[in-house]
Parts: sequence; C-alpha cells; structure tokens
Amino acid sequence: MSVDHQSYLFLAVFLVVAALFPLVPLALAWLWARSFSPQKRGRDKNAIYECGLETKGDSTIQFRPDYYLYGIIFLVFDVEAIFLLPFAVAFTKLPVGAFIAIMIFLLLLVEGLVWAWQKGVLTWK
Amino acid sequence: MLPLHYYLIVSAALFAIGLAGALTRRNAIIALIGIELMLNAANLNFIAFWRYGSRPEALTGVMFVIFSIGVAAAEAAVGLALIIAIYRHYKTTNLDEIDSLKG
Amino acid sequence: MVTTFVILTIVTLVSAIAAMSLRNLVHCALCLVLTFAGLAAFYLQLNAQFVGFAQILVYVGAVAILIVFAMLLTRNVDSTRQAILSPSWGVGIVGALLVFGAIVLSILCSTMVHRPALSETQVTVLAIGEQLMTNYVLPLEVIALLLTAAMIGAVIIALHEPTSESSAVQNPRLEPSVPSVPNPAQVPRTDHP
Amino acid sequence: METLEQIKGRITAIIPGARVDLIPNECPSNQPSLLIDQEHGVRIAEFLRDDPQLRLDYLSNVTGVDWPDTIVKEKVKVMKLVEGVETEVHGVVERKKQGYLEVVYHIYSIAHKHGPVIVRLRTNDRNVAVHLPSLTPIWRSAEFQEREIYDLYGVIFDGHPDLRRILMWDGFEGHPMRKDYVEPDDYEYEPTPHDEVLERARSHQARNAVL
Amino acid sequence: MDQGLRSELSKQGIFTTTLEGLYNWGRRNSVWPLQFGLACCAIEMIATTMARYDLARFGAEVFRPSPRQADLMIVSGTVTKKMAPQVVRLFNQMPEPKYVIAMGACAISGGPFKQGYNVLKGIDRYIPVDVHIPGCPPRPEALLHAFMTLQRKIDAQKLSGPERPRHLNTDAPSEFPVPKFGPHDLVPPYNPEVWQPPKMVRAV
Amino acid sequence: MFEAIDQIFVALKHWVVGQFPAAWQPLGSVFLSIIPILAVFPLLFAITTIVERKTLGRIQNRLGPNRVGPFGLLQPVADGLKSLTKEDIVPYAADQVVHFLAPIALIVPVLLAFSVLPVGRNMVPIDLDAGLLFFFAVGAGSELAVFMAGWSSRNKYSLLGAMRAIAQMVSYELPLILSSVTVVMLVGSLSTVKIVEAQGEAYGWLLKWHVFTPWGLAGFLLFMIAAAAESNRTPFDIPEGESEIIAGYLVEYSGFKFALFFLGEYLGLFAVSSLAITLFLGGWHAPFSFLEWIPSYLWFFGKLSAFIMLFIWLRGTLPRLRMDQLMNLAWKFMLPMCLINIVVAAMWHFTAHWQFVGAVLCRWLLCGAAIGVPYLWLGDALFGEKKLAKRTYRFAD
Amino acid sequence: MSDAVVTPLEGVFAPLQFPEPGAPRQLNYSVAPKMSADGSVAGDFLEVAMGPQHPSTHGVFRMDVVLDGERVVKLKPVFGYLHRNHEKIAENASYLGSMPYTDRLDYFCSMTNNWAYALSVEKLAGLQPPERAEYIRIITAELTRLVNHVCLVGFLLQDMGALGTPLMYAFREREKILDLFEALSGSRMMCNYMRFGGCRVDLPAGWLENAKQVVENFPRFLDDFENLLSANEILIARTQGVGALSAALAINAGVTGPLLRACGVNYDLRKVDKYGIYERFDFRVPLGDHGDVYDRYMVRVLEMRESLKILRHALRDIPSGPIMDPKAKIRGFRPKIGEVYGRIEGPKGELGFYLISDGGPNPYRYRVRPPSLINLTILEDMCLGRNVSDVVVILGSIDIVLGEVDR
Amino acid sequence: MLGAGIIKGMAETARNFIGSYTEANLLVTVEYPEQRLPLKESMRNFPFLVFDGEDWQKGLRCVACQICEKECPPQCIFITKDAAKKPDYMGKLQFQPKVFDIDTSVCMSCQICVEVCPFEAIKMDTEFELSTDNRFGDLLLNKEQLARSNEHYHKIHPTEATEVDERLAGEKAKAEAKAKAAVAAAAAKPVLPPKPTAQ
Repeated sequence: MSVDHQSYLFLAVFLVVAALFPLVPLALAWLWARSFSPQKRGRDKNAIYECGLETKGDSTIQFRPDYYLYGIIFLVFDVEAIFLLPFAVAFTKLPVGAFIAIMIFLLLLVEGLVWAWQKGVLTWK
Repeated sequence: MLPLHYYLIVSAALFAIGLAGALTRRNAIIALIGIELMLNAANLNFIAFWRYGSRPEALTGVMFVIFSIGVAAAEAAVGLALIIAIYRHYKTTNLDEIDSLKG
Repeated sequence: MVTTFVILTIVTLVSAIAAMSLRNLVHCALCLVLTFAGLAAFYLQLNAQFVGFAQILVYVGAVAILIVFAMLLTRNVDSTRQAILSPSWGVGIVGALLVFGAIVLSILCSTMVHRPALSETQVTVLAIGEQLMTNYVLPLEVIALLLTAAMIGAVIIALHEPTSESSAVQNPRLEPSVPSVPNPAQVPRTDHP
Repeated sequence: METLEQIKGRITAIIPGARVDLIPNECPSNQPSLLIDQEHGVRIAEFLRDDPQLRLDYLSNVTGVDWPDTIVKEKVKVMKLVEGVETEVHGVVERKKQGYLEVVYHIYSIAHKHGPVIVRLRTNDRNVAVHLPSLTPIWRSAEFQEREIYDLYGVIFDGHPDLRRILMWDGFEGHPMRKDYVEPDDYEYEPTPHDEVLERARSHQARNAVL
Repeated sequence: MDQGLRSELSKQGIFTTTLEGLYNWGRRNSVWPLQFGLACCAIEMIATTMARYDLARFGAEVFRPSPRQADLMIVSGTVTKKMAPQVVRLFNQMPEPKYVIAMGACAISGGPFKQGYNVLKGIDRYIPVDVHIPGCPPRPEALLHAFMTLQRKIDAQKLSGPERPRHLNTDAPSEFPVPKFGPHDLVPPYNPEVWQPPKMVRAV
Repeated sequence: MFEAIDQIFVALKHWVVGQFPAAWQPLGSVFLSIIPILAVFPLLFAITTIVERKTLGRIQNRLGPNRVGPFGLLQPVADGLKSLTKEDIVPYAADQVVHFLAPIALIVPVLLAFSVLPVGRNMVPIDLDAGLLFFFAVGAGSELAVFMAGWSSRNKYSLLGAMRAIAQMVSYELPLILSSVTVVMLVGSLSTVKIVEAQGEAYGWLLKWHVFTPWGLAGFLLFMIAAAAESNRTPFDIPEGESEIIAGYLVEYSGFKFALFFLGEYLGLFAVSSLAITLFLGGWHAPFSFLEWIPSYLWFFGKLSAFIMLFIWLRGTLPRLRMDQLMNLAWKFMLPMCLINIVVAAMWHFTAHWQFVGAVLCRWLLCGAAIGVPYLWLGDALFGEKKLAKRTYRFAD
Repeated sequence: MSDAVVTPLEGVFAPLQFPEPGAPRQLNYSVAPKMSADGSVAGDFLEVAMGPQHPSTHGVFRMDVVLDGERVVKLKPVFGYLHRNHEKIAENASYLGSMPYTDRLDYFCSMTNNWAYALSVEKLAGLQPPERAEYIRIITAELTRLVNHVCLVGFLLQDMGALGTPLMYAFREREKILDLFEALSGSRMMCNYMRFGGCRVDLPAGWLENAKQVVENFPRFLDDFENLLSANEILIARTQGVGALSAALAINAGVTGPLLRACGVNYDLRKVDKYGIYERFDFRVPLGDHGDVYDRYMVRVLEMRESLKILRHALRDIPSGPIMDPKAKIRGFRPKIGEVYGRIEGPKGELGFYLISDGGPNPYRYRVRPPSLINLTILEDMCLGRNVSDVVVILGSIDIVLGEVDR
Repeated sequence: MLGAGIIKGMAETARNFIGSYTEANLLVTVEYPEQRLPLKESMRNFPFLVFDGEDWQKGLRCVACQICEKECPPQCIFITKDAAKKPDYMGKLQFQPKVFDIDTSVCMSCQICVEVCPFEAIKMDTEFELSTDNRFGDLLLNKEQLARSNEHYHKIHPTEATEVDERLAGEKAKAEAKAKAAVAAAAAKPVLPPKPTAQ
C-alpha cells in the first residue's frame, strides 16, 4: 500500500473516530438523563431565549447584502489561493518569468480588490 | 483498482440528479445548486479519465479540474449575485413567479 | 476498495438527492456540502490529492458559504406553504432520467470501460505547480481575468445602490430637534403675537 | 436674575392673555414659583427659554403633585322642610373643594448660570380634565419625566411625542402615585406584621379563599 | 429478602453512593451563576467576584450570560412585579439541575421596599429558593458563605429515593408558571405549589 | 541517549505495531496515531481551561480556582462532570437535527486538522504532500459548523453571532492562507514535515527559523493576528461578544454540547498555534543548535504552551474590536500586507545569491523597508478619514 | 493626563441653537422602518429586545432595538423593571426614614445621595451643618465620585469586552475606599451617614490617616489605569467618534454631569451653586470638545484627578468641632409648610430632591431628580445608525444606575 | 504607531501578573473561610438587644417603648408589651417586651432603631454569616435570639460600648444623687415629692 493510501486510511478512520469522539460523551449524557435526571420539557423552558422576554417577531430575517459582497471577494481570493499554492511550491525551481506571470495574475486580482475598495464594498456598513 | 465505468456512472447519476433538480425546483438557488452539481459531475469525469488515461503524468485532467473549479466559482458568484438582484427587484426567488413577473 | 467506493457513492448520491429535494433551503445547502465532500473523497481515491483538498477548500469553504449567504439574503417567505417543485416537474424528472439512461448506456457500450488503470503515479503539488507555470500560464492569466471580471460583475449586480433614503442614515437623528436657527440671543423673538 | 415679579410682568406684557400667578413660599428655602395657565403654557415656556435676559435653556426637574379633593366644612343656614314646615336650620355643609394635579418645572439657565425659575401648571380636576400642554417640544429633558407623570399621576400631556407608560407595565390600571391609590393587597403573610396590616391581610385571604 | 438479592442491592448501593458522590462533587464544584443582576445587591455580587473576595476560588467565576449554560441564579436585589415574569422565565430556561440564591432582603421578602405597589414580596413566591442571605445588601463574605451553604446542600442531595431533589424526580414540574400582568398585580399573586408559608399564630 | 529519549514514542509505536498480526498492522498503526491525538489535545484543553482561569486571576490580582483538588487542578474535571450531567435543552423552534449536528461538525474538522501537524521529530500522524492545503481545507469546515449552530437555534442573537462569525472567519482565512504562502514559496513544499525540516539548518548557533527573516517575521505576525481571529479569541471574540449579543451562536446550547463547542474552539486554537509553530517557529526544532538535545516534542509543546499563554495574556488585556473595524483590519490591512509579503519573500529569495560585504544587512534593509513602509501607510489609513488620536482637554476654573 | 494642554476658557460654549418654538419635536424616522397597525415593524428588520437580562445593560434595563443587519434603525429604552416606589414609600415615611432609602437610589454613590437629600431638607428646615460636617461631606462625596468614576470606566471596558481586567483593578481600588466608608458609617455601600444638619457620627480614630493614605496612593493607580487603557488603539477606535452629542442638544435634553461637560459645556454645580463649602477648594472642571464616548471617558478620568486635589486639600484642612447643627433633632422632625428643590453635583450629574412639606412628619411630595434617567433621554439619538456594539458602549458611557432611573 | 498602546497595556497586565507573585499589595484576595478581614469596629448588620448581667431575661434593657417599631423604615420590628414590669438598670420599674421580633429578611441595616432608642437597648451586631435555606424559621429572630450580653457589645464595638456604659453610669449616678438628694430633702422637710424627671 502506498504512502498516500496509508494516509487516506488514517484519514478515513480518524474521520469516524473524530465523529465518535463527541458522540460518546453525548451518549453518556443521554444515558445519564435517561436513568437519573429525566429530561423535562416545558413551554417556557424550551422557548427561544431572549433576555427573559417572550420572543417576538421573526428571527429568520433577511440579511444585508454586505455579507454577500465579502463572500464574493473571499471566494475569488480563495480560488486564487488554489492557483497560488502550486506556484509557491514550485517557486524556487521556476525562472523569474514565472514569478512575473504570477505577479500579473495577482495584479489582476488586486485590481479587482482595489476597485472594490474604491467602490466602498470593503467598508462595513 | 476499480474499473473506470464505476466512476463514470456515479458521475452520470450526479449529473442526472443535478439536472433533475435544476429542471424541477422552483427555487432559483436550488436550481443553481443543481447546475453546480452538474459541473462537479463533469469534474469527476475529468479526473477519472485522466487517471485512467494514457499519460497521467501530463496532468491534463487535474489542470482542467483546477481551472474548472475556478470557473465554477466565478459562475456561482455571478449566479447568486443575479438571484439576489432579482430577489431585490421581485421579492421572490421563485423561478416561475419571476418568469411571470418579467416585463 | 469497493467498499470505500460504495460508501462514497451512497453518501454522495444520497446527499445530492437530498440537496435537490429537501424543503428547507439551508438543509439543502448542508447536504450539498456533504456531496462536495464526497466528491473530494472520490478525487482522493483517484489519487488527485491536490484537487480533492482544493475541492473542499473552495466548495465547502467558499461556495457553500456563499450559497448560505444568498439563502439568508433572499428570504423565501412562504416556502413552507408552497410546493417546492415547479408545475412541470414531471417533464424534468423524465428528462433527467432519459439523460442518465443515455449516458449510462453509452458508457457501458463504450470500449473504454475495460481500460485498465495505469500504475499509480504520484501527482505532487510541485508537478502541478511546474505545469501550471509553464504550460498553463496563459489559462492562468485568463482565469485571473475571468475571476476579476466575475468579482466586479457580481459585486455590481449584488451591490445595493445606495438610495437617497439609506444614504441619509449616516448620522440620522443627532440634531433633529435642534434645527439651526439663528442664535436667539441675537435675534430677539418679538414677532410673536 | 430678575425677580419673579419682573418675569411675570414681562410675560403678561409680551404674551397677551397669559395669566400668571405668583405662588409664594414661606419656608426657609424661599423658592417661590409662577403658576401659568394651560393655554399659554407652551408660549410662556418658549419665552422663558428664548428671552435673552433669562435664557432658561435647561429644564432640570419636572414633578407631578397630586392635590386630592378636599372637603371643606362650612356652617350655613339652610331652609329645610321639617315636619311640613319650612324652617331655617343651622347645618354643616360639606363643600367639596375640587382637587387638581399639578406639574412643577424647575428651570435653570446654563448660559447665565442662574435659576431656578419654578413654573407650575395645574389641571382643572383629577378625573377628566387632566390635560396639560407638554413642554417636551421646548425642552427635551421633559420627555421621560412627563411620561413618568403620565404614568404615575395620570396627567395627559398634549403634544408629547410618545406618551406611554414608562415605569409600570402597559396593562396597568390606575396611577399609583396619587394619594388615593389603593395598593394591591399582598401582605397576606408577614413575619412582623403590624396590626392594621394583619387585618388587611385577613380580609385579603378571605377574598382569595372565595376566589 | 434472600441473601443474594440483599448483596446485589448493597452492591448497587455502593455503586449508587459512589455515583452520587461523584455527581454531587461535580455539581458542587462547578456552579456557574447566571450573569444577572437586579439592584444594589448585584454590585456586591460583582464585588464578590472581584479580586478581594474572588468567587473564582470556588470555580464559580464563569458568569454565563445565557441561562442555558448557567446553574445558579443569584437573585440579587429587588424583584419588581414588572420584572418577576422575566425572572421566572429565565429560571425556567435554565437547564436542570439549577439552584437559586435569594440575595438580600429584597429578594427574600421585598425587604425595605415591601410596602411598594410594584415590588414583589419575595421571589420565593414563584420559584423555589435554595439559600436565603439576609442583609441589605449582604457583605461579599455573606455571599461566599451562602455559596458554601449551597455546596453543603448539594452535597447532601440523594441520587434516588423519595428524598431526591426536584430535578431527579420525574413527577416534579418541569417549569414554574410565569405570572401574567394583571391590572394592579401579578396574576396569580403567588404560586401555591412553591410558596407555602407556615401559618403564623400570634400570641398577643 | 538523547536520540533515544527523543524517539521514545516513535519506537514505542513501532514496537506495539509489530505485535499486531501483519494484516492488522496498518490499522493498528492508524489507531496508535489517533489515540495520542485524542488523548493529548483534549487533556491539553482541560489543562488550558484551569491555567487560563488561574492566569487571568493572577493578571487581575486574584487567585483563581484553587479549591477543587490540589491547587484547583480538578476544576476541569468537575466542570466536565457537571456538563455531562446537565440537562440538554433544545428549543422547540430550533432545527433539531442541525442543532444536534453542529457541535459534532465543529469537532470533527478541528480534530482532523491535527493529522498533519508534526509534534516532534518523526512524530506526525500523516505526511501529506498537500498537508498545508489539507489543514486549510478542513479548517473551512468549522465555519459551517458555527453557521449551523447559530442558524439552527432560531435565536436572534445566535443568528447575529453566526453571521458575524462567518464574516469574520471568511475574512481572516485569506490572510491565514496568504501569510503561509510565503513559507511555502521558500520551502518549496506544502508538506508540514518538509517545512519543519527546512528550518532545521543552523546559522552558527541560531537556527534557520522563518521568523528570523523579515518576511517571516511579518508573516508570523500577520498569521498570529489571523489565527486569533480564526479561533475567536480576544480581541476578535466578536461572534460571542458577551456584552453585546449574549453568547452569540452559543446562546441556545446547554449541557455537554456547549462544552463541545468550548472544546472545539480551544482545539482550533491549538491547531492554528501549532501551525504557526510549524510554519514560522521551527516546529519541533530548538531555537539554538546547542539546545537540540532536549526532546523535540518538549520543544513543540513548550512553544504551544507559550502560545497559549500569549493568547491568555491578550485576553486579559484587550477589549474587543467592533465588527467594521474587524473587517477593515482584515481586508484593508491584512490582505494587502499579506500580498506585499509574498513579494517581499520573493525579493528575499532573489537576493539570496548576494555575496558582497554587508549583503545580509542590505537584504534586511531592503525587505524591511518593503514591508515596513506599507505597514505604516496602511496602518495610518486603517481608520479612514477620522483620524484617531490622543486628545488634549480644556479645563475651566 | 499630564500632557493635557490647559487652555483658558473664554467663551463657555458655542452659540446655542434651539428648535423652532412651538413645533412638535421632529422625530426624524426617515431611516426607521414603517410600523404596521399593531405596532410591529414591517419589512426585513430584526427586532431584538436587549434586556432586561443582558450582560451590558447595567441592571434590568431593556432596549427594544430594531436592526437592519447590525445597524440600529430604532431604539426604545424600556425601564421600570426596578421601579421600587421609592417616592411613594418616602411620602409615607418620616423625613429621617427616607434617608436609608436614598442610599439605594444610586447604589454606587450613597454618600452623595445622602448629601443631596440632607441638603434639600436643610434648605427646607433652615438648618446649617457645622464646618467639620461640611468638610466630612466633601471628603465623602469626592471619595464617592472616585468610586463611581473608576467603576464606570471598568464597566465601560467590560462592555467593550475587556473581560473584567480593568473592572477588577477598579474594584480593587473601590474596596479601599469602601473600607473607609465602612469604618466611618458601618456599612460598605449603604452608608446612611448624613443627617439633617450634619453627620451621624464623627470620624473614628485614625480615619483621616487612612484616608490620606488612600488618596496618596490613588494617583499611582490612575497612572497605571491610564497606561492600561488611554492609549490603547482598540479602546480609541471603539470610542472616538462614537455617540457624539452636540452641546446644544445636550443642554436641551437636560443632560448633566460628565456627559454634559464632555460636550464642552462648563456647568458643574460645585462651581455654579457653590453648595457646601466647595468655594474654598481650588479645582478645575475638565471639558471635552467632541462629546463622544472617549471624551466622556477622559473627562471622568480627569475629574478623578481634580477630586483628588479637593480631597488632599480637605483632608489637610479639616477642622475639629461639632458635627451636628444643635437645632437639628432626630425624632419629631416636622419642617414648616413649604417646598424646596435642592441639588448637588452627583457623580452622574445633577441629583436633586424636590420636597413639599405640609407641616407633617413625612413629606407631602418627595421627588428625586435622577440624573441617570434624564441622561437617557438622548440615548436613541446617539445610537441611531450605529451598530449593536456601539449601543452597549454608548449606554455604558451614559453611566446609568437602574436604582436611580426607575427609583 | 499602530500597536504601541496595546503593547503598553500588555506591559501593565504583565506587571500585575508578576506582581501578584512578588508584591503583597497586588494579590488582594482574602481567602474567606480561612482568612478573614478584621471587621470594622463600626460595622453594622442586624440589630440585637443588649442585656446586662448574666440572665438575659432579667437584664434586657428594652422597655418596649415601641419607638423603634414606629421609626423602623421597613417596619421589620414587632413588639408587644408585657403587662409585668421589671426594674431597669436604675432600679426603676419599666415595661418589658413580651414579643420582640425582628425580621432579618426585611431589615435594611439602617441603624435608625439604634439612633432613636433612648434606652441604649438595641444595638447593631456584626454577625453576617446568616445564610440559610429556612426562610421563615431562621430569619425571623425573636427576643431570645436577639438578646446579647453587654460583653458581646463590648467585644464588637468597644469604643461605642464604653461610651454607652459611661453615659449610663453617669445617668445612674446622677439619678442616684438626685434620689439621695430627694431623700435628704424629704428627710429635711417632708413636703412635696420630687417631680419625676422627664426622660
């Protein structure tokens, strides 16, 4: 088995174990509640907490588009990171031209960032 | 190693699911998710073909998928922005309603 | 190997179906995340480590977040009452099934299916980087252009143009009850009856 | 600062029809006040604020006071039918003196650093005609204090931007700071009760038992 | 009762005792109060958490702002009628096991303000109080003392049997009714299940 | 001798794996890698809670917990027991499934992130070729968990907290990635093991840690700020901002689920701190070559403890930023600085062949200026047109 | 702050501007959401009730906030959760019996509350406290001011999320002053110390030395405190330009105390009314220029330094002598018919007592002019258009105590 | 420069952190149940009734005049008079309380009862460890629970108690002198009994 497959086996097993890791104490807590301390529900008890008042109005409200604007820019730069990381790994083995190429790549994106900055998108309102 | 067509069928199923969702759901966001799924199904195909291709060291499939991810991201950003803009205008994300409201 | 494949297939396809059919949009998005993760696992299985992790980073970390934002931004007020499927849903399902059938048929009929897998090659990130910066420099610049254009376009589309109403918000009521009138000390108010 | 007489004189000169009375205060504090009429209340307040010599720009304190109906006993001669014959009888007539609610404003000047000028407004009675002009448009510091007076005394301030109960809950009935307000009786149990409390509690418990 | 059953029971008893000890030890040493102050006593409550008195020594400095994560409600100050429903609701929203310390005269009985028309004459009319601290306001040391009293009380609680505390009892109510605002007073004026004062007979 | 102590755990693992039947050896090896992670880091969490409370106490001139067990060391045990036996309240209105899954969805990626972190020489669970990318990829999962927690609670505060959390984590993920790109550039690998190994060379007695270079220092500081923000630590604890939105996305969580969130947050803190150590502070390497005899894992955990203490210290000192300031810092300061830092790292690489006298000084000055000037400029522009300044005050007699 | 530029103050404030007389108050709700008939907000806004149980509402205060995203478009303060009927109880109690209740008004500043009440009754009954009593009053009042301001700064930082460290330091110093109060009056917080015509008991032996020591050590603490806070970029960023208030609006809204002075208005009752014997002391009144939260914070810090000056002076000069006006009596106190309004500069602003005597043993009308309540009037104005984080900071900078707001 | 203020603040907290180990005045915690701050002499919490001598019933100074009951602002004192009288410290017959209850769950520790008491009978205790889970049983203190000896008073408020004792002794001496004078006067010319002193 290759190194990578051993790694993936580790990841798969670890994924399961990591999911079990929080589940085991939760199950223990559930067992405890079952055998000793009964879960008791109530209208007020299981109501939404709002500083001691009864909650009013809808809590699933529409949000401001600012979040979305940040999201877009984040997405674009996240994709950029996907291209940047392979470049970075190969950086020392590449000629200066490649560096210039990636600089152009970055500059194009930075241009978008600067545009957004000028447009006031990066100003949290 | 599993035969290639296993992956291709999974990819086809994913594509069909995405297509069905995109065609049947009224909500524009879900439709977009469907399209996103179809793109991913294609990506799976690329990787599978590359892996079973004759020259895996050429990395064509990987490159294709990386660029495809970039394009898909751009598509998602613009698509969702469009949905938001439409929602702001028509106060709905329901494709049928948008359809009937236009004009 | 097969077991892994079957598990991954089930997870991916079931979550994909759920993502397409659940009523609650956020549930759909979360299922979609699971689909993406499953696909990433497929990539790993196919020895495309970098692509697999990139898939998670971009799709789970960014696209899913963006979808969730979009869902919270566009409140579907009556999603619980209305039907979630469009009236022509039957046509869509049938169409999708037809497409699926056609593809599967063509796959099974093709000769490729029996192509054997080649020896496991290590695809290092270094190789990807070198390829990217040599053979794929032009696409790289193009994708940068595309991303920039997409970003600007999406921002312009999504940007809520400040109307006069909301631009007045900056400092709204700080002086409302004290409009500027000349100093009463200098302007004696004798004009009142 | 001018004396209250001077201020009164100037008010009546500038604002025709305004009635201003001087309320003396005999105690050592020596803080007499001006009683102004309801119709010209806002106008007078505005004068006080804007007059360059006074410039009473700072309204410090707004107080509600309850003066309940009092019964004044008077001896009068009344014609009365006694056994068919109308005779003059010495009787004691209990005449009701109409109570009223009063709002007292303590106004200072920050510009000239003088004050206070004390201004009073009175309602006509305690039940119906409890309207007074709100001085909130002139001095915003009156906003919460007038709301409080509305809440606790029941004075309705016309022109107040947001007249709601402020201290008690919205469904509360009555105005607890009035002298005749009967408090809810929840002294059912007290370890150190005074006799009258105990008495009240007993009746309360009886009532609770019935309910 | 045969021998086997008895030994089985005693074995169980030992197990239960250990479990009970552990349970009580854990609860006792990790009492997180609700970050909730009402009036004057709240300042002394804050002073108790501060450097000189340092409630943290008992592991109780984790004042949680959300009732969902709190174990102890310190009713620190006057509960007015306008506030009482909120206090009861907050108490209801705390997960079991939960405790209440009535801190200061006002919280116990209305205290100096008990003659007021808007003052609740003691929070124990609506929710069960575990420890009362007299004083107006009690010194920080008094709150620490009350805290230790509470710890002793927790220590003495049984895990099973008829004397087990409220939260282990399935039949005990899950929550306490929140009073409503009436025209003059809260409705009902007290919760008869919680508030059971002894009949006071005055020998005059 | 020192070598043996250094490798004792590795040798132990090999020995135990050797006892397994051959077919089970891979799986046994996997479990022997997992168990230490699950044992050490949650234990570290428990220790951190008590150390944090005691340290904060000392900062605030008090003692902190000291009555439960010796020196109060059993306090976390009591807290854990209490959480375990606490009632679990899920609001009726909440999305029950998502509400249940959220803490698990937080814990799993955070734990997975530990798989690529080398805690000592030869002590790394897996050495992935794209290890760093893996770390960031799983890190992305925790954002969704936070969103799930806040959204499923149907509580206004938690929704506000969730939106704040996502916006914050999204904004600081970029600086996190971009500041580590510099390291990748000069090391030429995404493998965490290779990155640590690259820092093992010595200049005389000083090791070649990345933090000892201008781009490394800047990258380290940027990484640390982003790491604090990613793990919601003061002064970036805005999503939970107690004084504003109660407990943010955690408002409706009680009992052990709440404890799990706490655990997840601290594990996330350990993970990013470990990554910072790996990337910039030489991983398990000693700072000086003559100190290499101390076992590597001790170095690693020593550095990690120092990081934890630093975070506690920050928490005891600083107030919280506001949301807009936080976003401004991320997008208008951190992101440009990170991009500039990439250029600076390239400059450092391209000037590496300079041989003349004072070349090192020249390189330092050049790179330092390239990073310092934008720092001053961006830092000045950070607050926009309203310049913040110390003010003078008038006095009236 | 040692490097504060001291400029002579000629024009006390900018020309005042007033609203159009008679016009109803302009409620500019153009940014606010539309209200539907049942009072709920229409549209995509989040209605949040902050309080009554909220970590940073300083007690049982509630703000009904309408948010657009995180920006406040409407904010209504709701209080009365601590309405303890102080005025009603006082109208049924003897004059002396109300004195301990005044302690519980603003429970940080019982001494100044005592003084304000005693001052009003003294005016009503014509009593004159002897000189030693006046000195003691000034000493205790200034110590109270220190306690209040230092705690306020701590709480303000707590609201900004500083996890209690400044608050801990503040309370560390507060304890030292409370020790003084306890030694003097027997109680840490509820001193109930002043009486009509003087003070209840004389200073115990050694008290003055202890007080001097506390006062001597306080500047060092203030230096440390300012090191910790005043230059902190986060604090500056969070406070400068937040909640700015113009002098004209502040005066019109009856804002008093440090809030008013942070707007640049020179109005300190210790200077204006010269009550007690403040005339004899040499101190200055710090004034801000922007009226924002940072100015309020700094004005308080500077005020503490001025208070220390007064304290040093008073502790040095305090004469010996009686502490009660011989005319005063404890039982059977019945002032003449009349009314009075007396006020002092409390740490939070103008604290006044309005009393009407009908000649009986208890006041006919007893009214407290609470500075906290009136300072709250402009809360909404300061908060609109800002975000939630600013709201708590602005509220913190107003320095409310609910015992006083609701009474 | 950006960050300078933060570093200054961190130096300050670091100083306090280290100082809490090295400097005594920077670790101010008093570990309460084991360590206690000395109580201030003037500290007051709840009232108690002073008695002289050994027997609390005999020596109780309270004469049930009910002034404190009337003056108590929160009205937490309840007194009923006993029909039987007992001699006070001057030997004069006085009323005594049959019931004397103080509800500590109401008491606001204002000390007004002490101030208005003409007989130095009620004083403030310094006991504060009174927390209990028994609201009605433990917080309502009756006469017996309230009675404390004069020695206790001396122990908790020495200065004040000494003053009180001196004053009482002075009054007693004065009264005795007066009585002696009256006796002497009566012996000299038995005309009118002396006017009762209005005290």
